[in-house]
Amino acid sequence: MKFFESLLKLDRRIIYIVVGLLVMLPLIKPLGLGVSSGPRARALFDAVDALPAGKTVLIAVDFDPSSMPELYPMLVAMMRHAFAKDMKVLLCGLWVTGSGLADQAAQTIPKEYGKEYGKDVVYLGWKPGVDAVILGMGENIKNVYPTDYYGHPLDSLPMMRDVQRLRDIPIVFAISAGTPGYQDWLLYAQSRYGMRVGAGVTAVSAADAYPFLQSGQLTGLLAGMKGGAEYEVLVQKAGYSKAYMPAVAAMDSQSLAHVVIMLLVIIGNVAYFATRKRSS
Amino acid sequence: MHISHSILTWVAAVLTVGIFSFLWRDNPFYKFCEHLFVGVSVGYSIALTWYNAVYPDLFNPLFLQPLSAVPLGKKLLLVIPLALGLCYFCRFIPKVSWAIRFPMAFVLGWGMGVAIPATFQTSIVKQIQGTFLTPGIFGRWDVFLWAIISFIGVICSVFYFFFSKEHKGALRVASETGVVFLMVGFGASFGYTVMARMSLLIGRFQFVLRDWLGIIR
Amino acid sequence: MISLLILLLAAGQIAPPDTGPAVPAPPAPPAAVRAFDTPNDAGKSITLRWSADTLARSLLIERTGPDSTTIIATTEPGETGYLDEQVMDRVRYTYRIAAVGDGDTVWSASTAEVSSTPQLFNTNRINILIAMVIFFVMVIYFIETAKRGRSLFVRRIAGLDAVEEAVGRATEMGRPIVYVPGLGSVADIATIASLNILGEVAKKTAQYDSALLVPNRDPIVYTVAREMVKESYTKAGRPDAFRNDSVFFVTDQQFAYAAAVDGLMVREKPATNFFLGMFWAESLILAETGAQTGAIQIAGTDSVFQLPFFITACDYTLIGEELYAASAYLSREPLLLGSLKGQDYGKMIILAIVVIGSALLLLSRTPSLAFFGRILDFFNVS
Amino acid sequence: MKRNIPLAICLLFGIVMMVQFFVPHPASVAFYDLTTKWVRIVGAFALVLGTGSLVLYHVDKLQRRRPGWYYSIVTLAAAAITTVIGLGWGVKPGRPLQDVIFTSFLVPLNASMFAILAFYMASAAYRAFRARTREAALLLVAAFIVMLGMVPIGAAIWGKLPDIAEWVLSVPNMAAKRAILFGVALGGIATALKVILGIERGWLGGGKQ
Repeated sequence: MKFFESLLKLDRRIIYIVVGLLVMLPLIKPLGLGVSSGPRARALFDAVDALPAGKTVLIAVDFDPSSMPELYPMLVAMMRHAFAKDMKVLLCGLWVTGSGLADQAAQTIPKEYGKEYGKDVVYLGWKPGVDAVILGMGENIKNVYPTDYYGHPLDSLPMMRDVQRLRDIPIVFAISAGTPGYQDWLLYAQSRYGMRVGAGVTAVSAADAYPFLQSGQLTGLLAGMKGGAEYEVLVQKAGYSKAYMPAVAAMDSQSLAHVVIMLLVIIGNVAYFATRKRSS
Repeated sequence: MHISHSILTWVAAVLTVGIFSFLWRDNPFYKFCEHLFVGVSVGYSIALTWYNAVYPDLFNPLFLQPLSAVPLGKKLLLVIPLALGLCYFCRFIPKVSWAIRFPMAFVLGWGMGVAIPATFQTSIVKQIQGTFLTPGIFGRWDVFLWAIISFIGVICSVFYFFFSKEHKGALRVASETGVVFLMVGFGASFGYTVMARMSLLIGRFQFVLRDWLGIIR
Repeated sequence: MISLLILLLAAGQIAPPDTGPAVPAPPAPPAAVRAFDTPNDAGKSITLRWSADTLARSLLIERTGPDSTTIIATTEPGETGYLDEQVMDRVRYTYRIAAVGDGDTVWSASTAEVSSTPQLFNTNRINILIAMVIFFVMVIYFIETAKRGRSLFVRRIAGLDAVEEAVGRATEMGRPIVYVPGLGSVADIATIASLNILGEVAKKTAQYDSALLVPNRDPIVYTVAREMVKESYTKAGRPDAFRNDSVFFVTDQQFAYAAAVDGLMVREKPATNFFLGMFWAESLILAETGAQTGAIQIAGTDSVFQLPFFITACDYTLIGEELYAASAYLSREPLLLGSLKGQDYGKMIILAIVVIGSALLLLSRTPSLAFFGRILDFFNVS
Repeated sequence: MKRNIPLAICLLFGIVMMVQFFVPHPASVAFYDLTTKWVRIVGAFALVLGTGSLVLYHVDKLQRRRPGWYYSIVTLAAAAITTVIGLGWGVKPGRPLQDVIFTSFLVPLNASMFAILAFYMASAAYRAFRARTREAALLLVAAFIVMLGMVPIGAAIWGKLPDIAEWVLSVPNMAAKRAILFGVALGGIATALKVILGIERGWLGGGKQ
């Protein structure tokens, strides 16, 4: 029984070290616990994969740095998928705090596929107003964005010649950490311009998105880091990318972290009940 | 392993390590970061409040704009929120500290007046609609079963919250089942919160390992 | 939540992708063209509806005003409606719609005259008005009956019976009670409920003469809490026992406040901790540290995300509405008991609607009773 | 005077805003927009009040040289510098307040504070989460199912686990949340009504007539 008592008095810092290591190690050397791609991630992947080369995919970066761990890998994976299929990527955003992230992606990912800014990828930037922005883009993108994030007039960008308004874009992948987000793209882009909408959301708000899946309005859904990892695996299995997959590595850490929490609860309860039985 | 050269990444990394040092022991490095955090967040909200609310809605129209742009009527209207806002400062003057009740009365009254219909709309009428059993449930056996279970779950859980009757007989059975649903519901949100917090921790480690130390690509 | 429903309704109107080449035959003019003032709006808007079974390349919409006739929009053939928001109120307009084929344009008959006006009552929200009236009448009725002295029963709430025992325990052990009124502002319902309970707990600490510590995060809640405790000590006949530094402001930064209260609990080793009110992510820091110091912990919040931590880490937890009922339970004050009774009847009505409504909706499967299906629409929100 | 006028203001705005909800007329919409701006302005002053009490607290700590007074310099300096940068160069993206202060100070500090909670959760899981009561045990079992179902390791243990976790989230969890929502909504509305009608006067701060 002495063992259980000492177990109860275990210093918190030992627990912190154990958790810290178990979460950090898989990031350095991924264990590859295998990420099985669920139906929702596959539905989005198939919808994008079926698009012919040359088509443009619109990605809405509607999140800020604080939800970056869960949502940024989705942005990267979708861009890699589009570029590998010689498709073009148009970036925009309804969150002012997301501009830095979209800019970072627009500068780094195209290089991996030898793609050129203005020809294969354009970042429009942020504009205030949610319905005004989406409805405006529906009529004519240039009304809302006369110039892109870097100040180039839209007419000077070759890619924008065959993308005048939302009807020219088959699908929008709205990555949202809250509102404004995918619900606005559904409310304005889909019901008025018939655009297909795929959504990427944080794990906490995934449950709210399920009704839109059942009703068929959402073409696919990536939920939290797991959703990002599923899409990364799909992109890699299709041979579109061999790069390091941050979400997949993170899923190993997430798995270990969950297991550690459960073991701690079990051990804690066993020690608690053992000492209580002895003392009562 | 190529460490980052950007000052800003170093600042972010040092602050991250500073906050995490609290896990080992409360120490001056943590206290510095915590007090810095308090100061920066206060300054940030002041700047945002000025540019998003005070300047565009009060200062500019009331003081800067000429009468041609903002008619006298509008300016007088703006004096009301200004006066109410200034009442907050009476809290520091003991004799008139009761004047703080005027802005509180306005904010509370307005807030409650807006909240009541909105709460009826989203938390009651819409939720009732969502709880109805509709003919659609007769589709598949599992859809039917889950619809019945959640229907019973809602009703029993509401019975748990009954206050004006002793929980005896049928009411006791209902509230006991209600507790089961409540606890499973809380367990689910507990599981979710664990996942959300762990993702943030993983995000911090990815920042430290990739952007700062460059150990992972 | 509202937009959730609009989106689900919008599901049915996804315009089918336009396929198939236009047939060269001249398109038939759009039929059943109707124009009416858009209901339940702030005016300046007229809605057009038509049934476009033509195979035209596009449709033209023409408006004839008192002084001008202009074509205001061209739309896709699949469209069957248009919202004209460039109109003035109380001005008479007529509309015509044309189907544009390969070579020719065929106009429909023009609509009757119509003018736009703002409405004074939004008929879509009649269901909310009914719900409000019913609930208000009930709450006020029960408050009045309570005022006339009829005693109202309140069921036992485990956490609150422990308050008496907890305060007694603190006195025997000669250790203080820490009461955290939550991190919310005075506009939050949970904070108002918590401040009322603080008043009751303060009366007991005055009677038992045990020490009470109330750290605050919101400057306004701090002033209200101080008044509450001072008033309770005078009501309990012990104005002298009230110590000025028992209720104090710490900081309004969430995690700095949590760290400060943790330090307080570890130093003072209180016999009982109360965590009642609005809590966010810091609830776990408080509950876990409190559990270490061996104090009895009574928690209560309406935040669904924080309740799991309180339930596992504390001895007693008031779940959501139990926190609101606590002040009525402790004070036995007729006004509070009355409104509690009103809430219970509100819940009964909701359950009745849900059960009866479901039964009727399920019956609506049989063709003869199909009209029951419209019950669902009555609960639409917009 | 000190109590009746505030109560009257509270009653007036409470009733008017409730009625406004049902009136789509442009005048009513204009009134709503006007008063929303007022609430934001008055709220801004409340922020100044909160900051005032914070600054007074730290200045007092500084003057009295109470233990840890030098940290108060850090808070006051950080607040002053950030306010100057914010007011001086504006809050739009691309300006120093967003690019430097927000991205390199606030985001890491905030994220780290939240990430610390993951460690607290681990230590709390060990030291405080006891299946003391039947309810707490039920809660922990449901938590295990959801936690395992949400990560690949769960699917590796048993193929059906993710579906069960999905079920727990969409059936019992949804039912419980909806029931709590009814109760909290009615409780909140009753309390709000009592504040508007002046029955609930706690916010007046008791005491003085």
